[in-house]
Amino acid sequence: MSIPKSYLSIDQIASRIPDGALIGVPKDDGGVSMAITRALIRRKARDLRLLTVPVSSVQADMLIGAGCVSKIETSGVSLGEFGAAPNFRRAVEHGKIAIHDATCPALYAELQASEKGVPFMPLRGILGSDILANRADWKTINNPMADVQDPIVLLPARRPDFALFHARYGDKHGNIWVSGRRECILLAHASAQTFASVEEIWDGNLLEDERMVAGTIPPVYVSGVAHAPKGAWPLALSGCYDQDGDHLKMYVEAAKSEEAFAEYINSQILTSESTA
Amino acid sequence: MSIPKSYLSIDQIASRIPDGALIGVPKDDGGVSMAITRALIRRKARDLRLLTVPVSSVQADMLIGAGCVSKIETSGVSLGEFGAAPNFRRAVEHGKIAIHDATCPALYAELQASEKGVPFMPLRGILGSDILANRADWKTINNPMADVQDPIVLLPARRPDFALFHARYGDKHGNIWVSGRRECILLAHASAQTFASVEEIWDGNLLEDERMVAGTIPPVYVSGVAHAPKGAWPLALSGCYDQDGDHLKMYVEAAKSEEAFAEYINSQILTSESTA
Amino acid sequence: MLDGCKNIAVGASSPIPGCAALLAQAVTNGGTRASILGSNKHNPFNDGGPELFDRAGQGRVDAFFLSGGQIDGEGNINLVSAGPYPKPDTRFPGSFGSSYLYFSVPRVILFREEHSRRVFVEKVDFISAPGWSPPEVHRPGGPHALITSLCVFMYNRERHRFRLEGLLPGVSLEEVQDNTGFDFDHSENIKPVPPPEPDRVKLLHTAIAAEISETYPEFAQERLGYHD
Amino acid sequence: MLDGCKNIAVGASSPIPGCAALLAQAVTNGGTRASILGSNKHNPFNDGGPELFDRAGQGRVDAFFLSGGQIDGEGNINLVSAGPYPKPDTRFPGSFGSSYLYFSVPRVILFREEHSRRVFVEKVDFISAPGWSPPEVHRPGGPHALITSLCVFMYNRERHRFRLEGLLPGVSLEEVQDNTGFDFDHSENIKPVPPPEPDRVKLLHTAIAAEISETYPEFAQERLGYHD
Repeated sequence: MSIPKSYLSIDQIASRIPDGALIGVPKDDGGVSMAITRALIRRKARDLRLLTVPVSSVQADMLIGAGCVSKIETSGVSLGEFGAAPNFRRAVEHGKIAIHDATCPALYAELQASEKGVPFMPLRGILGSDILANRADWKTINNPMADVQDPIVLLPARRPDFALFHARYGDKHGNIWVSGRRECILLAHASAQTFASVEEIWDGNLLEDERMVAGTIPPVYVSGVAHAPKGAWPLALSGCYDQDGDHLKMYVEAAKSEEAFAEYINSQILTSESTA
Repeated sequence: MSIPKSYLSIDQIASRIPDGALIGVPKDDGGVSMAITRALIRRKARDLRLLTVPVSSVQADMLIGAGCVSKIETSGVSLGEFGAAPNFRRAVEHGKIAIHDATCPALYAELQASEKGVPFMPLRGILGSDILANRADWKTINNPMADVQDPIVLLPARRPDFALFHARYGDKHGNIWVSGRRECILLAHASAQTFASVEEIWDGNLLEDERMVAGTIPPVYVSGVAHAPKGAWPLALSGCYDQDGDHLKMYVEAAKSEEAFAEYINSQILTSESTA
Repeated sequence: MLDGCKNIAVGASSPIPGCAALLAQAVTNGGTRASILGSNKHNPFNDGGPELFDRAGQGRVDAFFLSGGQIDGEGNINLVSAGPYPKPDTRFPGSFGSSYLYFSVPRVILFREEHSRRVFVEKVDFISAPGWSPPEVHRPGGPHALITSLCVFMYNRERHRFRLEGLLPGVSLEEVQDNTGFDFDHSENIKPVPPPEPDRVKLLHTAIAAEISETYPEFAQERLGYHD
Repeated sequence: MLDGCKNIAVGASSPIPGCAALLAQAVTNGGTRASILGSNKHNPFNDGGPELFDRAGQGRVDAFFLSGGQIDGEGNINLVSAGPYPKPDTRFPGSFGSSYLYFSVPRVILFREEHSRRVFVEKVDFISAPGWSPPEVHRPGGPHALITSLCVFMYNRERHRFRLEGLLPGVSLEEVQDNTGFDFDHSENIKPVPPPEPDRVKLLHTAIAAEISETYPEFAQERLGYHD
């Protein structure tokens, strides 16, 4: 399949995401666009506000380490089996980025409120936590449906400026396909605009194939698509390739010092075309 | 494909749905199990409470005409191009069934609250309508996120005893596949139990096929499956067959009088094995 | 009337509005996108039933068509019943999504062919959705126009009243007044509604008829003379 | 400890609890269902990220494992940071779903191998999720047990305190007390934790190791000696 004419390049997408934007990104098994992430670092993006849906790994850590991020709302940043996220940890400990700690279902609820166009969503739990104590934007009310005392937390709708992820397929009609990754569908619905990189081009119309339709995001939500084979590398793309454990180990080591990480950025991203 | 051993018959499913149950059913292009509907009429089910998701056509009309229904919560019952739903209309005009009038997104919101295990969901609109005026279970509050006056309606979680629908595929692992019919997925998640008839048996595991997984409902939600080819007839099943317009025309004519409808029930359902 | 609308959605049981939306899509070369509920081909709502309402709630739907068993002069619509509720004289199908979409879609076009005092009443017996709301109610949407077999009314949101905008060929102001149960505004010289251009009529009976027949086969055959 | 649980879910970065859940599934012949986040094969959450939380909110998840950078004697857990918030001495990854699941899953098993006063503190620096809640708070869930490399504590929901239930082979009460920063209940004669039956150990190093290696390849290789 040839690349559809309407497609952008990875760097064109990065150039359409302005400094200061609120960007929603999926968790590391959900289709992370590391290709666009690297392009954002190449264009020296600044003051990005990250919303992780609901957690992140190397993507958030790399953007933070490269100085692209001023604020993050997250339920967690970790490299899982490969250990803590060194840049994230250092930036928070040194007070270099603002952090809004959250919990996974609260981030989903904030996006679901945006998806539905309602001002808030209720959520059980959280009461008595320091998560709640540090969130002036989360409100506790008494459940209006209850006759007794029954406190419950309301989360406000949160609408990212951009949803950013890597999808398995795109077609020439502007559809993208994310299989069962509903967090990507939710993120696309909830955001003002969606940019995606895609692994492969689908020959045909994804909306017209009854087996693909349930995992498809139609063009009404999508502002731009780029073709990026291996676009989730060094993370996995379900059904296509596993994570690159050797690279991630090397990444974590490099990220442990600012000097080594600067060298990683330089050798792996700024001067390397192959990882585009 | 042979029928999996764990499968039930249509009549076994009907026997497991007791009189008085609250039953959630999808709209007429969403995979309606007319096969189970006819089995419920054969077993002379009584006092069923129907929740249409969010509207219904021949299914609700037929169950009402056969005397199976005592109450309905719905946004609309109509045979669309074929005209009004005669049994529904007659039963409401004669006060024979209780009716809770709703509006489509409110019914979805009630189910979404149940799906999420929260006591309510907010919804814009509805204010000033007689829909709201007649629903003591819907509450208007002032939006706690707003600094100004901003009334908004809260809908309570509604958990059907049974979700009932017809799916395109079932597999021997207990999975069922509904393609992009998210109202069926929502209904299964929101209900205490789900019974489904399936058009065809899928050879393999629907959860292990990346193209099928997004439209699949796993067995944790499903209490029983029956194989029922043409199980949506005379309604359409997307991708399989169109609605049977001649039959629906005949149905509407028959339903216009109680006598003719009794004859329809007798000839088409009670004494007809072929439509099982 | 649909000029500048990027996304038009059409609800259940609405073949004529469906044709209008498809026609708008055809003449704008896709600049306007028509979404027909119940259609597989013209239904970009691939994420199940809730998606239309979610999208409307976000402001992603610019125009929608609604109708009513009764419609009154303030733009209140009744899709539920005539006579006392809940045991009425005549039961209609129900409110469908109207109680919500009338609030969320900026340009709601009311469409009802039958122009009679039975339909256009002074005050509806049941408000499925009100024509207007007090200022504290969040309401980006509401009625824009009312199209009947006799005329076109435009809705004035400040005055909560219809204004007769155009008459169909051969129809007089008196005929509209005689058949309308509510009071409405009008100027001295009411313009006739211009007949559709011949190429659009042709388009309607050919390409549009073929498209709408996927969702409304009976309608395409009986009203547009379409046979596939 | 997982007896009678129909559905056990295991969160991110939890290889040992993952093995425990898979073992429970194996020895009950599927009567217990293990859901491992991040696994394709053992992940019946096919409807995206929100599904685990929705299902837990409905009461469809019977048991879950959580851990903590700090855990205190009331069962409060801290997954956020040690030292002042938000600019701490040591930042941990974050609370993940704990602030919610600790309330909604009936049997939450806390698991932390490192048994030290650094981890088991008198009072956590940041409450990701509280061990208990006042009676007006809707809370079907909460801590059930705490498993460490030295011992097993059970949680008493009335007293909001842990009780030392069993010691691992070679571990004394004094050793536990020396390494625990909070006060806990215990009887005079604390039972030893029985070693796992040999057939289960074998199962762990063969079939379970193979299954967990899909999600945690490094762990399966280094801790269970698994090579595929």
